[in-house]
Amino acid sequence: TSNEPAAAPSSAAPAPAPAASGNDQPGEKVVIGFSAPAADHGWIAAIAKNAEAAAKRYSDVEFKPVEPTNDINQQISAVESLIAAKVSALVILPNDGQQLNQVALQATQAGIPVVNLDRVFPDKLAYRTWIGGDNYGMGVAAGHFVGRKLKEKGVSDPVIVEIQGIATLPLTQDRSKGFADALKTYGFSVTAKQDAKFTVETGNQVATSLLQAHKKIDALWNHDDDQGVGVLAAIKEAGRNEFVMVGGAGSLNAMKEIQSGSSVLQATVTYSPTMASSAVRLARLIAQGKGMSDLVENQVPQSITLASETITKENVEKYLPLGFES
Amino acid sequence: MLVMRGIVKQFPGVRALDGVDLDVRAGEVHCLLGQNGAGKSTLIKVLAGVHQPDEGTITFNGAEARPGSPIDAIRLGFATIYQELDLVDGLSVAENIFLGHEHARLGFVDRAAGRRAAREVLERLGHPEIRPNAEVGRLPPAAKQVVSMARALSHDARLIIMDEPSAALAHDEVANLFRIIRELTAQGVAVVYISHRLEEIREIGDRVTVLKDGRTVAVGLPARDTPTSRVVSLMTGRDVEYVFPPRSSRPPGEEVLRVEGLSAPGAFSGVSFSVRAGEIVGLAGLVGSGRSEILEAVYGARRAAGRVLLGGRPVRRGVTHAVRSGMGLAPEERKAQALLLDQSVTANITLGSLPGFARFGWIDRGRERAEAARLADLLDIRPPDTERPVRTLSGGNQQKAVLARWLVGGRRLLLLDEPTRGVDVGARAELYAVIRDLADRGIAVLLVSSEVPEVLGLSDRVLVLREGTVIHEGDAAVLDEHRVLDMIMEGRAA
Amino acid sequence: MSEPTPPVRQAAGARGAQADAARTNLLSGLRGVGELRHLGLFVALALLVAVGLVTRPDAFATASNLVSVLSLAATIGVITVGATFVIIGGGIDLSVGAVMALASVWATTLATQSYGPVVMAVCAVLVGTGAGLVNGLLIAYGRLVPFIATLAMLVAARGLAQRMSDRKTQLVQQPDNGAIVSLSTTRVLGIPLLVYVFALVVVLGWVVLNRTTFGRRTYAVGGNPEAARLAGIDVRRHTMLLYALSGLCCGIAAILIMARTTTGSSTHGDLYELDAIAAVIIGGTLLTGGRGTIMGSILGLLIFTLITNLFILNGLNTSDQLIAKGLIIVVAVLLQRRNLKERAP
Amino acid sequence: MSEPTPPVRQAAGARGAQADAARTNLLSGLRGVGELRHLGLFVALALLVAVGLVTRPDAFATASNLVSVLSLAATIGVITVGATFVIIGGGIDLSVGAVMALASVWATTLATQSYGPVVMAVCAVLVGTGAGLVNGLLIAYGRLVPFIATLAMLVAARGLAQRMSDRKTQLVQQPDNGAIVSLSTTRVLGIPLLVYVFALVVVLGWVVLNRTTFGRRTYAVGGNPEAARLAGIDVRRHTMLLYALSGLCCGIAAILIMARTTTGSSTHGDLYELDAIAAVIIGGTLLTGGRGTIMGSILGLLIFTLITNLFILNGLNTSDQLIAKGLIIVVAVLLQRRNLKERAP
Ligand SMILES: Nc1ncnc2c1ncn2[C@@H]1O[C@H](COP(=O)(O)OP(=O)(O)OP(=O)(O)O)[C@@H](O)[C@H]1O
Ligand SMILES: Nc1ncnc2c1ncn2[C@@H]1O[C@H](COP(=O)(O)OP(=O)(O)OP(=O)(O)O)[C@@H](O)[C@H]1O
Ligand SMILES: [Mg+2]
Ligand SMILES: [Mg+2]
Repeated sequence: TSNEPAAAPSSAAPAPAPAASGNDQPGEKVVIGFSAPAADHGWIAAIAKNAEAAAKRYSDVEFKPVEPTNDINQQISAVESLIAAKVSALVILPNDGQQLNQVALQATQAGIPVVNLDRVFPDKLAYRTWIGGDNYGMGVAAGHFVGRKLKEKGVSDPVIVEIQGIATLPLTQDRSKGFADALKTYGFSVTAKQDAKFTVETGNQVATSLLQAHKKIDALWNHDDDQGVGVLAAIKEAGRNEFVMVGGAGSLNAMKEIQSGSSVLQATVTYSPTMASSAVRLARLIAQGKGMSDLVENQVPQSITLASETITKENVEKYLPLGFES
Repeated sequence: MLVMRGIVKQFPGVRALDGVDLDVRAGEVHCLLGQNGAGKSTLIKVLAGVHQPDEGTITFNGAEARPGSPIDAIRLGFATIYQELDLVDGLSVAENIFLGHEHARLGFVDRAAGRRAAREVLERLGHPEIRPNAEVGRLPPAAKQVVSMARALSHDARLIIMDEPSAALAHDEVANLFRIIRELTAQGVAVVYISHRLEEIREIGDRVTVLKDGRTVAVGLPARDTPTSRVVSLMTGRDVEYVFPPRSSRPPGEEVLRVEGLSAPGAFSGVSFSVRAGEIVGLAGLVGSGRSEILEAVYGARRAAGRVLLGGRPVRRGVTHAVRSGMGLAPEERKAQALLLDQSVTANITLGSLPGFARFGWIDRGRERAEAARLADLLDIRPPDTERPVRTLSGGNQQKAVLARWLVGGRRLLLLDEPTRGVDVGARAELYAVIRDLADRGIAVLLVSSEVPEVLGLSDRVLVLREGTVIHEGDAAVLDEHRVLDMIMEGRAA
Repeated sequence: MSEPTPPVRQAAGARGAQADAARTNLLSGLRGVGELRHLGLFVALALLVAVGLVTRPDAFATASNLVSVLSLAATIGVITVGATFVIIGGGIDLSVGAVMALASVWATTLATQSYGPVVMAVCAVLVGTGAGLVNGLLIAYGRLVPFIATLAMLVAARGLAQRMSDRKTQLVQQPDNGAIVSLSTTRVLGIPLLVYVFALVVVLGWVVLNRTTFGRRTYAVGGNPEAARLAGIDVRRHTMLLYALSGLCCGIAAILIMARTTTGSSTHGDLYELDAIAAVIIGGTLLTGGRGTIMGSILGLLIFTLITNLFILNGLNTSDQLIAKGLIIVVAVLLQRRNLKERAP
Repeated sequence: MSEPTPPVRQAAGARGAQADAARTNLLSGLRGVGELRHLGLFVALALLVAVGLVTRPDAFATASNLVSVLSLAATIGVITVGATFVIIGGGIDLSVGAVMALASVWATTLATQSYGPVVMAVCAVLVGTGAGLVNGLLIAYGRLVPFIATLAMLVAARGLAQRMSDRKTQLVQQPDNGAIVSLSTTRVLGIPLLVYVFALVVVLGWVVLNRTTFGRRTYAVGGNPEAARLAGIDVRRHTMLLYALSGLCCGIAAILIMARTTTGSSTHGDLYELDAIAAVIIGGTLLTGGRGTIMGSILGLLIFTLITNLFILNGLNTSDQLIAKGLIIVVAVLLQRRNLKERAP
């Protein structure tokens, strides 16, 4: 949240150690085009900011973002305009990988390397490198945390509730699948799930009714810490604290709740927007024909999946600097 | 009391008022006469603050008055009954009467007081049967007119302007209206009265001002002593014989319409009659006696029991079938029921017979325009520009456009509901001739009019209705106005 | 002829018979139609309640569930009251959700929050009313079509809210400004304060609409603006005030949403405009203006809220919810229609 | 009286003079007003173009940028044509985006795709028309308020689309069904085929609205349904056909969106209803029906599309874009208003 009195450090990743092989040294000038959905959500906003901040670090990068939009048709146009502008590399976080596939393919065919961020294009010909979070892994991490907690308490036949993000996104479906699969290893299953829409208000609305539907809950996984603010408000309003709640993504706010130790929110599983910084760096390297200096290979790998980590009271200190403001 | 000098009002493309003078004295009924489109309504709208004049001065009781809005006019003490009904359908009678000057304390409406006051005004107007709580949208046109009058009376006005208040009223109601007007003038209130019915002018008017083409052609003529022919020639600029066209000498042709046992609960019952080709049949009756509803039932626009046969064959229910089988209805409320105000005169005229101008759905616009222009010319629609939106025509010319719709060829039966409402004398004579001419060409006509002389003069045969039943049927030539009035008022069959 | 002629009265009397019969059902004229309409809505509500009782006997009819339905309805309910005025007045306000979002963001900036909860609430109300006033000015004096003017406001208010908040969710700082949040957490007689606020707005709205000149004139302005003007009503000023009133309601709603979510955010109130308008119309108000009731709108809204509540209680997924919601809307309105007199074809 | 009487004719001639003078200004009646209106839109478009030329002289006026503006406008443009008919006919269709989504999903199910591109296209069109027909039946014969009926369809169609697609995005299978995609990728004279489809729909829409009995009746039904009914028009049937026509346009738009995105998805066309209605209204069509032009709607839409394009070219951020967009809408409409004669206050 933006109005924390002790203004949090920029949500951009902290300056990492310089790359070993001098990859940070200025090289050939490159223009990096960037297209993402509209920033009406803390996580997406952090993506856009991180990308821009990463680009600013390099004197040899000209950053060219286009209008973020939630309309596929417009995002296609936006990417088309970047292709027409003949940028050196493209970083695309598509609204929907399937739907942007065609235009990404066009870019690749026009000789512009595409770094696919987060939501994947189905066609491997459409992009040079994919970097993103592990949605399935996120569900798995949340599932394990819940499973372990409930086993510790010795609950049998627990009521487990899941509040999803936007139901029509493949990432939502991956998260839910990972969650269910992990729970299965403990012999548990999800009792009820509902989708909110990634906003505080919808999170609040869905949680309000779900709490009515289930008078006693053992565990609740909320896919997204942005909507989590609303979910937590609903929980407090209903005066409920009998269950364990797990968040998703890793916002600063969620981390602070975890840190306080008095909240039902005991953990969150990361899906870090720092991936955008990495994506811009990769695009630069690819455009300049460099590789990743810690790897043996001379070229940037074809895909990079970030691990989803579980933040709890124990390790939250370490993650606080990475938390994004929702 | 009121003096208007050199009033000019320009509309896009039309100089509606071109230097009009008007003098109204306290306590008189000042009549405003003129053909359709002469500028009468425009003049009174200038007075009511609806339009701002481009030139000219208005003085009221010696002081310069320039109503910039209806509120100003009301504050000056002008109350207006507009030609086109100006009521809010969703509100009750009482709320309509006191709209804008509600009985209220600190913004809170005192509804009981409003109802009481409304009942008083309505009683004064002779209509205690109109409930103050009734929703205005559900009232018949005549009752709406009464509510409009009640609203004007509810203001403590020093000048009351009435734009064709009698057009929607029947004979007895008009008498009622006159009684009120006399009461008002006795109290020193001045009344500006517009009507196309010259006999009314003679009865109620004190002085007459005549407008023609936006100019005053006569000021302050004595209403009772000026011969009708002079008034008419002032209005029209020519001599019009205010007579009905001669009835056809030929015997009527075969039966076109046959109605058997037509009944609709609460409106009319057991109505049977027939109309032959070349015959004009008139329906006479009081307002609310069910005449309009009979026309609508025949036309298939209203549910009713009984049979309707056209040319010996039953008509399938529904207006579409009625029109396809050759009927046409000119309804009584032209704005609400007949006109597309934003569309051109041409589009309005051809609306009922579009397929006749089209091939495979494609409209032949040349033919359409030519036909519309022919009819506009025939009925003397002014201005004669048929591409102009109907909204910009005066009331009477709008009425002519409605009639013109069914004069496009191919009709076998015309149902005319108050066809001359708001039409000036000159045009009226022409309309009569047109209607008679249509009949002579073999079309059957069923006519409703609240003006008994019109029904008698134009029809071949008359049906007299009372409370939804036919109480008399007979040759129009042998009836006279008094007998018909007796029948419809007292229920005495001749 | 100072006495009305007997035939006229008689004729009216005869035809009056059926009307009188009808009147025993109806209270009077317009309001009668209103109640008849509401009957259909009550039937629809009753059906939904019955479904709730059958499918989730344990969870549905509990006091806490009903309270939570009312809490959910409160925010948009307040907005619906304003929307009812605007729509009866012949307009439409698409900007309600965005204006509420803007008000919530403005009221939760650090600067505003530093003055405490009262200033925050006043700020929300002023921002809402101000935005409404701008709508009203554009529509009444700039003669913009309401649809376009308020659509422009929707877009611009969301943009401004995003700018102000830097696209972040702004937390209400507790405990300093906890008074705002306590609207949602403090209960009197087991009912959160914000439900009382909602009830108060509804009652005030009803009184203004039905018992004041402002309300009567709203019907006139919507039903026949030309007639209203001729009757000496300042139609433009009135129109402007209607939009300001709608904005005021958005401001109040912003306070409630801050209380419920403990945040101000540019994403609040997404698509409220459609929900509010739908509730108003299901409640029997005509989009063409001149007719309608507050009661109907609120019943319409409760139907919507109850549908969602039932779905979640029964664990239906969103897709099925959407399909069912579409069908239920149609059935509810058809039910309502059955209760109205058939017009001639 | 087969010949008009001489005095009448004479009089008509004399009075004709002033009218003729008027006619020289206006081309002809309503259409004259229409063109006058469009002048305002053209001015607004010209201003936007000027802004484009000044801010991005390199990128704006290129053929490829103009083509991409048109491609972007094509999908919603086709829908706007249908929406223009519905709105002139006195109705409103909120379901356009959802129906397009449903049609795109239905046409891209594996079962449909197995029959090849022609069947896919036919399927999209049939689904669209079918949904429109349901709207039309509910509104014309079920007497539901258009706003509610089509809102219900919006909700239900999205739900159904989600169900059919299992909430996944369905790819158009290439090369088998590449013919669909080639609408977007194949260019004739440098212009993608789908722009031609768009142009064809606009021209057909214009012809139907202005040159056929169907179009004429649409104005009548929207302008005064009672008058239309009494003039023998089957108002209900016509109303039903209007919604079917709108559905048909959604079906065609579904083909275009499949071509552009190579997918069918339940998320396609989100909020198209607002954009389409806004374009229609900016184009001078009244929401109350009875007035309006296809040209106006298309110009309105192009203004919207151009605004977005300019923003993309100039790299404005979303929040500023939204604020600017709100202001531009207001200014565009005010410009248009300036060109209209002032009506009496
Ligand atoms: N709003 C307007 N815009 C353009 N022209 C108008 C408008 N109102 C009236 N006119 C024109 O002004 C002239 C005078 O019309 P007005 O309504 O005053 O006639 P009138 O004398 O009342 O006729 P009638 O007896 O038919 O009611 C007509 O030519 C009419 O077409
Ligand atoms: N829409 C309506 N709602 C309620 N009652 C109506 C309605 N229309 C007509 N009536 C009733 O039916 C009666 C018959 O009306 P109708 O219009 O047929 O009378 P009419 O003889 O044609 O009189 P007018 O000269 O006013 O046309 C009216 O007095 C009225 O009470
Ligand atoms: Mg007049
Ligand atoms: Mg009648």
